[in-house]
This record gives sequence, structure tokens and C-alpha cells, in this order.
Amino acid sequence: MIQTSLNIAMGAFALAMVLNLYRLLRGPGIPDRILALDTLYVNTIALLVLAGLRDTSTIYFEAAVVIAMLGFVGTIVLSKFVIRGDIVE
Amino acid sequence: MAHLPILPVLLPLLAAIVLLLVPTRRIAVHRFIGLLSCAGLVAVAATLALQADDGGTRVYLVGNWAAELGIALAADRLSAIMLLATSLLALPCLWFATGGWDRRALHFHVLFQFQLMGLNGAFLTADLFNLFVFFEVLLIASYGLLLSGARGARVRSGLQYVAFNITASTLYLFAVGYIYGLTGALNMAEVAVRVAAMPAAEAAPLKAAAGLLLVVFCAKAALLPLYFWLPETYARSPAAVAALFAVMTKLGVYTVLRVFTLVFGADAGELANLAWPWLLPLGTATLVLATLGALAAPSIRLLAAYLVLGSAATLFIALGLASAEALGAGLYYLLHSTLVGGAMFLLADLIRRNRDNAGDSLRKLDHMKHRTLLGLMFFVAAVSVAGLPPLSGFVGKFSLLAAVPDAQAGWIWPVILGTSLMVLVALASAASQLFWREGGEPAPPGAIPRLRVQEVGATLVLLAMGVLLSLFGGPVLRYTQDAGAQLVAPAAYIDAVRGALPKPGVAP
Amino acid sequence: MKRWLPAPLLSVAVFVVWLLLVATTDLAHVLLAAVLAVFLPLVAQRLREDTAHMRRPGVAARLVVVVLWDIVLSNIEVARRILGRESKMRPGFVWIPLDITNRHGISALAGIITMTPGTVSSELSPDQRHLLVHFLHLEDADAAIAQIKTRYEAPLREVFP
Amino acid sequence: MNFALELLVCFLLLAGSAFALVASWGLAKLGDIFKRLHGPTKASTLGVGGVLLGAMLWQAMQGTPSLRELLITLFLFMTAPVSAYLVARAALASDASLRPGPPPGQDGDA
Amino acid sequence: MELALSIFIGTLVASGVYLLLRARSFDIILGLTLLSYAVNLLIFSMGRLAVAKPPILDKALDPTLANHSDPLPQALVLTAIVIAFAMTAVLLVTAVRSRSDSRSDHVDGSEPRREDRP
Amino acid sequence: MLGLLLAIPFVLALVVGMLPDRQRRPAAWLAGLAPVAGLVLLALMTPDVMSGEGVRSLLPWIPAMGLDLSLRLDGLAWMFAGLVLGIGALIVLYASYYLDANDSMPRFLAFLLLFMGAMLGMVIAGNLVLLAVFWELTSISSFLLIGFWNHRQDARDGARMALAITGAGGLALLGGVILLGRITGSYELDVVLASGPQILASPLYPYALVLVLLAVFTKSAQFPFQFWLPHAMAAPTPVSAYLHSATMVKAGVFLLARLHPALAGSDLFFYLVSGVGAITLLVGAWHAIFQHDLKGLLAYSTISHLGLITLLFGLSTPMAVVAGLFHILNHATFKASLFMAAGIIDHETGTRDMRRLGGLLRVLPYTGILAIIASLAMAGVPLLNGFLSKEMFFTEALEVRGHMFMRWGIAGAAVLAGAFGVAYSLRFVHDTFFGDGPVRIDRTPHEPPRFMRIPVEILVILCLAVGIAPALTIAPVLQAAAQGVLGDNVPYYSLSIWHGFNTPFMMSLAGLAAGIALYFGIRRLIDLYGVSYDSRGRRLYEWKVAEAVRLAGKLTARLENGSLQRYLVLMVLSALALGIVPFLSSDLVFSGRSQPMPPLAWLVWGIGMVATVATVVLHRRRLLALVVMGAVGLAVSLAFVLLSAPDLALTQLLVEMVTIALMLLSLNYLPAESAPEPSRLRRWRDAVIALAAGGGVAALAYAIITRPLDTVASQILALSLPEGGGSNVVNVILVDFRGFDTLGEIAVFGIAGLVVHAMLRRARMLPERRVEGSPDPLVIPNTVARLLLPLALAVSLYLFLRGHNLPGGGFIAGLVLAVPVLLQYVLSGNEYMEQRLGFDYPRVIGLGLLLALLTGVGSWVLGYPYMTSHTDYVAVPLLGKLPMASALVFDIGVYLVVAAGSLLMLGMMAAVRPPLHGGAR
Ligand code: NA
Ligand code: NA
Repeated sequence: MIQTSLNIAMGAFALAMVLNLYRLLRGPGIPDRILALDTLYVNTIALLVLAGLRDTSTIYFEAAVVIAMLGFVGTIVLSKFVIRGDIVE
Repeated sequence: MAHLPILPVLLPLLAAIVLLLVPTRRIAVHRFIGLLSCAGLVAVAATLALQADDGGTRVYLVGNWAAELGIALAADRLSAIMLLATSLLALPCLWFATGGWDRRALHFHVLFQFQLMGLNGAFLTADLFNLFVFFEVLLIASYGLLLSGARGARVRSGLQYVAFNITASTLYLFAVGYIYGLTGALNMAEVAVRVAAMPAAEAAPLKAAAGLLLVVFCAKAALLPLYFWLPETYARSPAAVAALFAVMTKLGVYTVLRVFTLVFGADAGELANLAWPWLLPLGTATLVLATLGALAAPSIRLLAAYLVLGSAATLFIALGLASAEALGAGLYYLLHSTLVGGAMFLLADLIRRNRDNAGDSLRKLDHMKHRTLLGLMFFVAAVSVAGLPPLSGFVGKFSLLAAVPDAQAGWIWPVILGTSLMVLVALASAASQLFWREGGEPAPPGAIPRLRVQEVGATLVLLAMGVLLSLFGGPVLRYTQDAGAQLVAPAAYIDAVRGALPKPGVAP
Repeated sequence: MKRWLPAPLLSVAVFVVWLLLVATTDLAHVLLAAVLAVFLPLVAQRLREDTAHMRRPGVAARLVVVVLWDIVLSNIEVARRILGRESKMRPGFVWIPLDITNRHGISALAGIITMTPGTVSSELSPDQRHLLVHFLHLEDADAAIAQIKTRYEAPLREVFP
Repeated sequence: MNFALELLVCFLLLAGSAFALVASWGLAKLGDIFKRLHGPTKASTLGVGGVLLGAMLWQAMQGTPSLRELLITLFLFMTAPVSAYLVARAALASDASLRPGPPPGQDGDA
Repeated sequence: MELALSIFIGTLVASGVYLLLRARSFDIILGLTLLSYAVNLLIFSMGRLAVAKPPILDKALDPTLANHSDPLPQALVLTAIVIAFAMTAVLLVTAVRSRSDSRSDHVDGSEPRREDRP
Repeated sequence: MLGLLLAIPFVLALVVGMLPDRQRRPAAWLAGLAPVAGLVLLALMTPDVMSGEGVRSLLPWIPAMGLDLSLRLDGLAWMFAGLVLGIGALIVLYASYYLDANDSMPRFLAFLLLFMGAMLGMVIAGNLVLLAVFWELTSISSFLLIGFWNHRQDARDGARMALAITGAGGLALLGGVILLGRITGSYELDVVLASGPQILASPLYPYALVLVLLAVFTKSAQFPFQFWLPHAMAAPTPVSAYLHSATMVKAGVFLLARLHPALAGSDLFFYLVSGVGAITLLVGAWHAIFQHDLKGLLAYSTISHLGLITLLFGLSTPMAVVAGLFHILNHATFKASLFMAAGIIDHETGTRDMRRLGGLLRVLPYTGILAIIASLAMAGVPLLNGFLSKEMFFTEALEVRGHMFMRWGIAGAAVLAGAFGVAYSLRFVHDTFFGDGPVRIDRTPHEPPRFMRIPVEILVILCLAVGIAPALTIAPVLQAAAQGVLGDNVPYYSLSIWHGFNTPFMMSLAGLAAGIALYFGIRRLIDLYGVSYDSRGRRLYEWKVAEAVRLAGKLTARLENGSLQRYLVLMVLSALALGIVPFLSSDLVFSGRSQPMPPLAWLVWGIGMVATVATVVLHRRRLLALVVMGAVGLAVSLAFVLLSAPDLALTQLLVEMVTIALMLLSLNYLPAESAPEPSRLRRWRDAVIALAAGGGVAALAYAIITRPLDTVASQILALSLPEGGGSNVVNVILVDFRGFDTLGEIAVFGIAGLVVHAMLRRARMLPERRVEGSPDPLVIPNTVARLLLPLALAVSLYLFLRGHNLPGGGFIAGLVLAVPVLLQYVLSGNEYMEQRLGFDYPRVIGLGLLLALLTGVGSWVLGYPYMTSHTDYVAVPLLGKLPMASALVFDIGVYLVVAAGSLLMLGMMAAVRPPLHGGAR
């Protein structure tokens, strides 16, 4: 049962990521794409956790933590660029 | 003494570190440390060269792991020659830079030491990937040396240089990746053994990988059709840096020599002697084109750049012949061209600065300060570069000519001799333009920077080395020919590296 | 105390985070966590001129529960809207006047607003007196403002005076 | 008991992934940037949060209890609103027509 | 899986090379970034592909290649990533300086005067 | 003693060269000392030479190339050495009066001595390579001498031309020498000269011969290389007198004589040498008649006489050789004196143009007489030395063997050349000393200083002495020289001045008469003064050089068009070529097995592929491309995760973040979009190349990764825990097995920081876009980010500490530290950060490197190689035993360098300020 739900969950996240990718490519604005990339990262976290669960492995954990903690840096930097043109003022 | 083979890497690294810790404004301290390190390198390299003359290969197992598991350094005659050439060039170059450029370029001394570290590491390592790492060390340091304090056109040519070399490095990684994927090893000696044992059916992918390696090395050594970036970049570099760069093309030559004698050399079975058929015609063509470039060079720094290019091409001819004798001659020529090429760049800068308005242009006429001294120096350099007797260029070229087998002499001789003649014409006309003609408005007195002791001294030292190289041509040529013989029989190197045993005991 | 533990809450956070990371309660790591709990906030202090000072832990705890619950609701709400017809949405912006002045409080409020039903904080006015909020579905702006102010801002003002 | 827990785990995983999927669906489907913004911010909370909760529960059932996943949640809760906030700011900055008027009682140059 | 990865690498290479051959510095930088992804994947794959066999030793498993992926290429890639980053940084700064000095981001330092010869 | 003989001129050249310009007299004395001392030494060695044994000395120099300082004084060398030194002495004397105050006497004399030494070295060289060395030295030093008056265009051109032509010959000589060495197995003259038959029999002989002859012909100004010599007349007259009478041009014929035993004896030799000699003889003599410049006339005359000598050596009979040697001596004496006389005339009248000269016998009676005698010698008038050797020449010309055409041709040429010689000698005498004039000269000529005349006197006396009493004067010299060439084959010959009314004498008379008739005939028939003679050879040469330079320039510009695009495409194409060639002869075998694709991999693969292609499609809109490329990076990281490389995934992710930040920072100073590329063709071409490259890489990769591999990694895995002390094998490799790589890697990283620092510290750049208004403090993100910082520090430390056993390590940890700090920069601004975080980053980089370096050196103390890691368990109270691997300390170094390096880069990029004086783009 767990395995099935795991697979379904992973499938759902995978599908979600495909949708993110669609938005990433479609745009139309830069903010849309930034948002899409950000969401892609977030979904990746879940996917990593699920994969760790499935493989009963802890090696995915670090990547997940680091994305959770620092994944938004890309978003911030890109947004700041859009807002100000200069990311460090 | 046991740690001698690693000192050429660690010494400049230590110097760079100390320089980083000393505040930049204490320029005298910086100079002292830099020069001290360079002098130390000369001593170390000389000692290594003497040691290597017993014909053995000194293997240093970094981290005390067997060579194929860790990273091994190996010092044989070839490595020693390269180290010596580098340090002998570096010392005067640095001295030259202390004439003032080192103040203008931030981190100059640090970068200079890193560059040496990279060069020396590349000359010593017996590991294909470690070679990449040292390539990168020296390249990134060279970017810094080129770009620190740069503006305008120098930045632009720097951009091209950086982009070109990063591409080459990427290509190198592809090649190393493939080689690891095919042989499962990175240590050159180990790879060599595995390559030799490679079944014929699997040879083609390996040949492709080796081909990529060759492209990278030739891009570094500036072989046709990959040299086009060089003249402009070198001509735009700061003098001391350009002079040091004279050894950079030789690095490409070294790597071809090392890898394609060791791994894809005579004993490589299906892959034996892979590179030579490519190198001979391409080297010859490059030599011709470089000479034409020299003939047409509109400025003295470009002229110097083309001469350096031509010297690397000449080396490729020696490589393409691949006999012990030719390699020996080539290595002698390498020493010569490194030192004299460096001198040429330094001299070009002195000349440029001592003309009123025309700079280093060979098209415009101008007044030259310190005509006699500079003219004399140029004369010596030119005689040497053109391969005229009795200086080192002659010894190198003559030995190379003598090493060309009858079958190929019919086309190699005319090329070597013909290009020598063209270089002679180019240099004579440059000299006549610079030192014999005057024109234009003289600048007011004081507008021209005076000659600095460091700069003239450094140039003279390099020129003197060329003279000494000829004076002591006997032992030197004997040494390089022994090195050539060592290269065509790589089995000893392979055995030495693979047979080196980690020191047993308490570790880890 | 203030000198060595300028931000006790942060220290606690570091302590907990460390133990979570190493996933062990060995004495060595507990000690190390304690050392870090003192040391890291001090390092971070270099970049922070003001520290969050939280009061009323009870209020804070209650707020956390409320927010968590609202998050669940919010997700369901947003999911419903997303899956529904887009034309039925009436999105809109509202400037919410702020009474809270504490920076940390404002940040927390903005965060909470973003994570709760149908709202995303979008901009803080330069004078930090108004927060621009985007509503996925806005029917009554004043009611929305009132709800945010009572449900979140009021307790936050107690926590971050 | 075990079965119930297992069921709970499954529920958490499935619910979380469902929320995430819907959020991304919204991101793909909805018509303007501000509408799209709503979904993902929620997904990062409940979607990932549900999965993490499920994971922790499952690990506890396996006899290797771990609270480390909490860290991920903690960081996500801290960072997701910031991302949303900045994307919103970027959207406002990049398209002036989206921008509502200034706060009541202030000049238009806010 | 091997085929898919090879195709991905090939796509990265093709894209990278195409961008590398563009005339603007930033395009080249993008191209080199793609190429460095490609080369990292390539070196990595040269240790052969293995799913769920991280090169992290476990008392339960013998330290052999049957149980672990090849760690050596991974270490190489780590080094390569770092170096590529350093190089990218320098190239970026050079590109910016060149643009600033020559008022053009064309890699040849000036806007093309006539139509480029192919 | 030979070494000393050779060293003297060089040493004195150095000494004289260093004298200041005003020390004219000491310079002259010192310079004069060289030939005089040399002559003394030579005299001391004469007995040995005369006895036929010769003098030898050997000093090893470069044995590996067969080049030793082997000196060898036999008769031939002795004769030439005497010539070089003797005339050299006279030239020094002459020159010290000739040069005026504007000329630097020390420099001139130094060059002259250099040249003298080179000549001397060449003639006494006992080793062919050494001979070639000195040969080229004469070319070089003559370049300096000919171009001595370098303010004059003709001097510069003449010097360059002489250098190019004779230098080319020298290069050919090198080839010839090597071939001779190959044939005989040695470069030693003794060996080579004794191997004549062997050389002639060798298949390499024709090549060797042609190469050597090229050297001879260029140096001795033989047809068709003769044109450089007249232009070398731009040199000061002492130079001409020296180089073109006794030395430089004689080097060619000397070589011919020297190698005669080794090379002569074949038909090829005969036809080539005598043919070229005959042509030169005629061409030179004919042109001499029409020169207006005194020195020009003498130059062409020299060419002609050299042709004569060459012809004689070509004939190769022993008698011809003797005649050749004899003529070398005779020509040297009369020609040197004539040049000096011409110099005196030039000096006194200010012109050498015979059209303006005339009647000088009245004002310069003494010089005139001397010059007339010398001219008569040149014309071959009896009782003068020229007559004797010319008569020997006629004798030999009649005895030519070989083809009839050759026989008659040479005999005819001999008479004709004799006539021409008489004609130009007449012209020299007539136009200078007799008739009207001088005209249009601006000074009053009078006899030159006493000492300037002495050299001329000596030489003219020699002409007379030899001409009248050859047996008493020249016989022993000639005998010795002939022995040097011919060994024991020296024929019997008579040096008496009268051999009766034989054919040669009749030829002489005929020539004399014809010459006189010719001269006056020409004068009557055409306006001799109106003939303007232009050197076609020179024009051709100059045109060739100019054309070569032009073409070279064009070609170079064509190839190196300064376009990086071209350079890169060439590299890609080269790689493609070398990558594909191996498969032309063998197929790429896809033999192995593939693993099934896990479902998740499809996702990652899809994202990666789509985003990659999208990056290319969107690349011109840069920000967009950057965002899309973020997805590529994510896909690559995920691929690493999926394929069991957690460390890689982490690193890739973190590097990605920093890279994006850096790119955005730079994008602020770059255009937002790439300008469109005009050439569609180029884009298609590039696309094809790119696809080929991608396809090639992929195919090769696929072929390789589907086959089994036997890798060294199996041992590394096994050793990692027991000997490396860590269970994260990747990290153990990084800090231990291949720690040296890591040392280099962090050096690269640190240097990158320094380079960025160096490039940007003082840079002022105008941003591309600037949003008006003061920066938004971004209060909310700021607050969160600051809260995050200590937590991120904790994570960073955690990743660092566990790196040796689980994913992590110094590099990853360093970036985890740097990224949140970067965030602070973004949110708080550069100024704020610099106030609070003003680390001296370069110094931190230094510290990190120091730590890494010292960890490695630590193992030296224990007697182990650099970087041998030592793991020890340190007992700490309360905590128990803690592993303390030295690798860990090394990793701290990595950590510091990475953190400081990345922050330095980001900080510098962030801190760039706009230019002081605004100025819009
Ligand atoms: Na070790
Ligand atoms: Na800035």
C-alpha cells in the first residue's frame, strides 16, 4: 500500500514538475518563469524525500535540506534583478 | 631531498600564500618574496635536473598511495628540462616586472607564483586529471596576469584568450573522461599499460579520445589551425607576462611529448605513434605561416609573438620526427626558444617605451633613446632567434636539421632553412627600421621613462642565458639528447611509476 | 547574558536545528550544539543590528495553531478555486493599513498572509505603514482587511510589541 | 493500529502530492501572474509538508524515527513567503499596468 | 538509461557548441555553462551508471563496485564543477569589463561593420 | 696558438667596442694591434705549415652535434689568413684616416675586427660546422659594416640585401655540411677531405654539392646572385676595400678551394661551377664598363674576377686550381688598392661619379700613379701580377675537357672577358685621371695624408713585385696554398713572366687590343655618360621582398581576423575531425547492455532535454535564458541524485545558485538581449557543426558506458575506510587519495577570487539599466534572511563535519556558508555588508591555502610523503574518542578558501561603481 501511494505521490509530483516546466517555457513574463522555477525546486524537495523513502536511503536528505534552505536564493536574486536591475546595490 | 620532486609545486604555493598574507602596499617585501621563490625554484630545478641525469625517474607518491590510486609526480630528464626552463625564465621576468609593472597590477606577485605553481605541477604530474588541475591553475593565473591592470584592447584580447582556453579545457575534460571510461585509470603509466593491452576492436574510441587530447594540447601549443588567437594576445600582454608566456606554448609541446610518447607512443600496440603523422605537416605549415606573420608584423611585439609561435612550430617538427635525436634537438631548441623568446618580449617593451611616439610600431619612424644599448641587445636576440651562429638558436636548428632523416629532408629542410631566412629578413628590416632610421618629432626630454636597472638587467640576463646555452652547448645538448632517448623508450618511466611503493608504516 | 546570548530564541533554534541535523543526542553533540547555540548567533550578530524579541509565548503558540489550521483551509480553498472556473474568480489588490511597527512582526504577518487563504503579500509601502495584498478572490475588501487585522495582526502585535 | 498508521501515511502522502499537483496545475492554467502566485505558495506548505509528515511517520513506524524532515518544513515555511513576496514585487515592477494605486492617503510615487 | 543519458549529454553538447559559436560574450558564457554540464555528466557516466548505490560505505555491504557506484569519476566531477565555476566567474568579469571598455559585447570587441562572412 | 690567433680579433673587438666615441686614436691603435699580432703569430707558425704538416688544435664544444672548436692551419688556410690579416692591417690604418668626426671610430673598428675574426675563423676552421658558423658570422658582421652609415637609405638597403643573400647561402651551406657529414660520418675537415671518392659515389652527393655551391655563389656574388655586391658599395670605402677585395667575397671561392678535394671531380661540378663562373665573368665585366660610380665599376669588376676564379676551380685541373689561388691573391692586392684609391678620390673631391671626375692626375699625381698601376694590373698588363694569373687562366681555358660547346665557350669567354677587363680598366683610368674635369665639385682636391696613402703604396708595390719577380715573392705562398688544396698532386708550374709567344700570350694581346678598341669604340658610338644602368636583380629582389611582405600580411590578416568565432569553430572542427577519423577505418561498436530506465529518470531527462533546447531557442533574451537554464541545472543535479552521486548533486545545486547570482550581477553591465546575427548561413552552419559535435559525443559516450570497465576504483573503495578513514569515498578521494587535485582546485578557486578582485577593484562601469529611486530596503525578505543566517551556518558546519563519512565536505559547506551571505548582500546592499563584514578576503584565501598546504607538509615530520593523511583518535574527556584526521584539517582550508573566494567574487561584482563623470552609453 505504502509503495503504491509512494509511486502515486511521486507520479503526482512528477506531473506537477512537468506543469511547472510548461509555465517555465510559456512565460509570458519573467516573473512567471521565476515562479515556475521556484515551484520546480519546491516540488523537487518532495520528490527527493519520497525517493529517500522508497529507497530507504538517507542520501537524498541533504539535497532536500539545502534546496529548502537555499533554493529561494535563485528566486530572490532573479526577482531583485527584475525589480532593480542591480541585484546588489 | 626525498621531497624534492614536489617542491617546485609547493614552493611557489607557499610564496603565493605568504604574499597574500603580506599587505599589498609593502611592495618591497612582495618583490623580495617573489624573487626569493623564483631563485629557490632555479636551485630546486637544477638539483632535480642533476639528479635526473642518472637516467632514472624519481617518483613521488603524493598522499603515500600507489600511483594508480592516488596522484604521483614523476621527475625525469624531460620534466627537469621543463622545470629548469620555466624557473630560468621566471626569475628575470619577475625582476623585470619589479621595474614598476608589479605596482600597477593588483596581485601581480601572487598570480605570478601561482602561475609557476601551475606550470611546475603540469610538468611533474603523472596523472591525466591532475594535469588538468594544474592546467587550470596556470591558466587562471595567466588570466589574472593578463587582465590585472588591463583596459581596452588588452581586455578584449584577454576575453578571447580566456574563452578560447576555457573551451580547450572543456575539451580536455571530455578526452580525459573518455580515457577513464575506456581504461579505468588516470595515472599515465597505468593508462599506458592498459592502452597497450587494449584489444584492437576497441581501439577506435580510444583513438578518438586521444585525438581530442591532441587537439587540446595543440591548441595550447598553438598549432595550425588553432594558433590564430596567440599573436594578438601575446602582443597585448604586459611585457613580463608575455615573456613568461613564452613557456606556455612549450607546455602544450611538453604535454604532447609526454602523453604521446608515454601513452600512445611506440609501445602502445594498436595505438602506437598516433600523433606524429598529424604533427609533422601541421608543424611545418604553422612554421611557414608564423614566419609569414613575422615578416608582415606591423609591430615589434607582434613580431616577437610570431617568433615564439614559430619556435613552438619548430618543436612540433621535432616531435613529428619522433626519433631520439630529433627530440633531443627539439628539447634543446625548446630551452633556447623559451629563454630567447622571453628576452624578445622584454626587449620589445624596452624599445617601445624608449621611442617617442611610435611605440612599437614598425611602420612609423621615430627617435630611439638608448639606441646603442637597445640595438646591441636586439642584435644579440635577433641573431639567436634567427638561428644564426654562434648563438643557441643555431645549435638547436642545426641539430634538428641533422636529425631529419634523408627521406624527409627534401621538404623539411627547405622549410626550416627558408623560414630561417625569412625571419632573418624580417629581423633585419625591423632592426633597420628601429635603430637605423629616424623620423618624426622628438619628444621633449623627460617624456620618455628612463631605462630601469631591473628591466635592462633582466633582459640582459635572459640574453646571457641564451649565450651560455650555446657556450655550454656540449653538455646541454648531450642532456637533451639523453632526454630524447629516454622518451622514445618509455618503459622505464612506466615501470618506475607503477613500481613505486607507498611507504609502509603507521599511516593512516 | 545579553552579551553572550543576544538572541535567546535564535540560540534555541540553532540548538534544535543542530540536534535535528545530526539526529543524535550523544553528549558530544549536545555540547557542540550548545556551543554553536552561543557562537553562531554571535557571528550572525555582525549583520543584525536589531534582534527579534518575542513576548507572550502563549499568544504566539495560539497563533501558530491558528495559522497551521488556516494553512490547511487555505490549501483546500485555493485548490477549489484553481480547479473551478477561472472566470468566477474576482482577484484584486488591497492595501492593508498596518498598526504593527515591529519589523519582525510585519515580516511574520506578511508570511502568514501569504500562506493563508487566497492571499499573497506583494509589497510593503516604503513607510512600512501599508501592506499590499493580492486576493485570489475578493468580495468585500473591508471585511478581508478586518479579518486579517483581527486574526493575525492583533496577536502579532502582542508577540512583537 | 499499524494499519491505521499506514493508512495515515498513505493519506498524508497522497493528499500532499494532490495539493502540490493542483498548485502546479494552477500555475500552469491560470491567466495572470498574480493568480498563478497563489498555488505554488500553498504547495510548498501543505503539499511538501504533507509528504514530510508522512515520511516522518513512516520512518518512525520502520523503527528509524527521524525528526530531520522537520528542518525542511521549517526552512520552507521561512522561505516560501519570501519567494512569493519577491515574485509579486517583480511582477509589479515589470508591468506597471498591474500595479494598483498607492496606499490610501499617499502620493502616487510609492 | 545509458542511451537516454547519452542523448542528454549530446543535446547539451550540441546546444553548448551552438551557443559557443555565437558572437556575443554572454551567449558564449551560456554555451560554456551548458558544455560544462555536459562534461560533468559525461565524466560521471564514465564510471558507469548505477541507481541507488551511492559510494558511501555501509557496514552491511562489501566495499566493492557491485554495491557502490564508481566514486572516482564523482570526485573528478566535483573538482571539475568547482573549476568550471571559477572559470565562469573570471570570464563573466572579463566580458563585463570588455563591454565596458569597448562599448560592445561582441567578442571581437567591436560591432561588425559589414555582414559577417559565414 | 691557433686559438690565440682566433681569439685576438674578437677580444679586441670587444675592448674597442667599449671605448667611448671620442677615443679615436686608442681605438685605432688597439684595432691595428689585432692584425699585426695575428700576422706575428702566423709567421711563427709558418715553418710548420711550409713543412706540409700544418697546425691543429682541438677544443671540444658541442660534441653531440659534431661541432668542436677544431682549428686547422694548412697552406690554404695560411694563405688566406695572411690575406685577411695583412690587408686587414692596411685597412685599419687607412680607415683611421678615412672616417670623419661624425663616425664612431670605436664602433666601426669593433665591427671590422669582428668581421676579421669571423673571416679568420672561417679559414682556419678544421670542422665543417665550425666553418659554417664563422661563415654566417661574416654575413652578420658584414651587415653591420655595410650598414654603418645607417642614416643613408642605400646603406640600409644594401646591408639588408647582402645579409639576406649571403645569409641564405649560409643556410644552404648548413644543409650541405650536414649532408657531407652524413656521407662521411664526420664533420672534421681531415676526414671529409680524405673522403672525396666516397662523397662522389654517394647518392646524396648532388644535393650536397648544390647546397654548398649555393653558398659559394651567393657569397662570391656569382650569377645570378651577383646583384647584392654593387649595392654593398654604400658602405664606407675601407669596408668595400676589405670585404670586396680580400675577404667576404673571397669566402665563397675559399670554400670552393677548401672543399675542392671533397667535391670536385664530377661532371656536375665541372659544368655547374665553370658554367656559372664563365657567365659571371662576362656579365660582371660587361656591366663594369657602364658604371659611372668608381666603386660600382670596381664592384662589377670584382664580380667578374670572382667569376674567373670560380671558373678556374670549376675546371678542376691541378693547374687551374693553382691559377685560381694565384688570382685570388692578385685580385686581393690590386682590388684593395683600387678601392682605397677610389676612397681617396671620393674623400678629396666629394664624388665618385666618373662623369664629374677627370683630369685628377694633375691634382693628385701621386695617388693617380698608384691607381693607374693597380688598374693595369687589373687589366692584366704584363709585368704586373694580374697578367700572370690571367695568362695561367688562358692556358687552362684552352685545355678544357668536356663538351665542345663548353671548350669553345670558355676559351671565347676568356678572351672576351679579357677585352672587357681592359675596357673598364681603361675607363677607370681615363675618366678619372685624364680628360676634362673635375666638374661641379665643391672642394679643392689635394693629396691625402701620408698615412692614408701608405696602404695603397704597399699594395701597389706588391703588385709590381709579384708581377716582376713572382718566383721570389709569391712562389712559396702559392706552393703552400696549392698543397693545402691539392695535397701531393701539386703540378709543376712555372711562375716566370715570359713563356714565349704561345697561344695564351696571343690571347692576352688580343684581349688587350680588343679592350682598347672596345672602350674607344663605345665612347665613340654611344653616349656612355647617358647610359643609366639599373640593377634588375636588385629591383627584382626588392619587389620580391615587398611582395612577400604584402602577401604575408594579407594572408595573416586573412587567417587571424581577430574573430573568436572563427578560432572556436576551428577548435570544434579539429576536435570533430580527430574524433571521427578513427572511425573511418573501424566501426563504433555498441556492444554492451543497457539498464532499464527508472520512471523518475524519464522526468529528469525530459526536464533536462526540454530546458536545454529552450535555453538555446531563447538565448538571445538573456534573463529568460538564464531562468530556463536554471531548470537545466536542476535536471543535472537530479540526475546526479538518481545515479547515486549525492555529493555531486549538492555541489551542482550550490554552484548553480552562486553562478546565477554572478551572471545576474554581470548582466547588469551587459545588454539585455543579444543583437541579432545577420548571417543566416552562419547560424545554419553552426547548427550543423553543433549537431555533429553533440551526436559524436553522445555516440562515443553510449558506446563506452555500455561496455564493462575494470577500474582502479575497486581498490579505492576497498581501502577507503581502513586506510583513508572515511566512509564517504568521494570525500576520501577528494581529501586523501586525490587531495593534491583538491589543493589545485582550491588554488584555482582562490585565484579566481583574486583575478576578479584585481579586475574590478578600481573599475568603474556604467550599468546597463538603472531603476530610478532609492533602493527598496525589502524589509520582509531581509528580516527572514537574517534569521536564516545562523541556521545556515549551522547547516554549513554540519555538512562540513560529516563530509568525510557522508555527503558534504569542505567545498559544499563553504558554499552553504557563502550563499546565505550572498543573500545578505542582495538584500542589504553592498555598503551595509562591507561595513559589517569587512573581511580581508584575499587574506582569508591565503589562510585557507596555508592550512591546506601545512596539513600536507605535516606528514613530512613523520617521514611520509606530502599529504599522507594521519587519522588519530583523540581522547577528550566526557566525549570519548574523537577521530581527528589530518584530512579534516585540510578540509578546513578548503572551507575557508571556498567561502572567502566566492564572497570575494560576489562582493567585488557587487561593489562596482558607476564612472565619476557619468556619460551615457
Ligand atoms: Na593519504
Ligand atoms: Na552593484
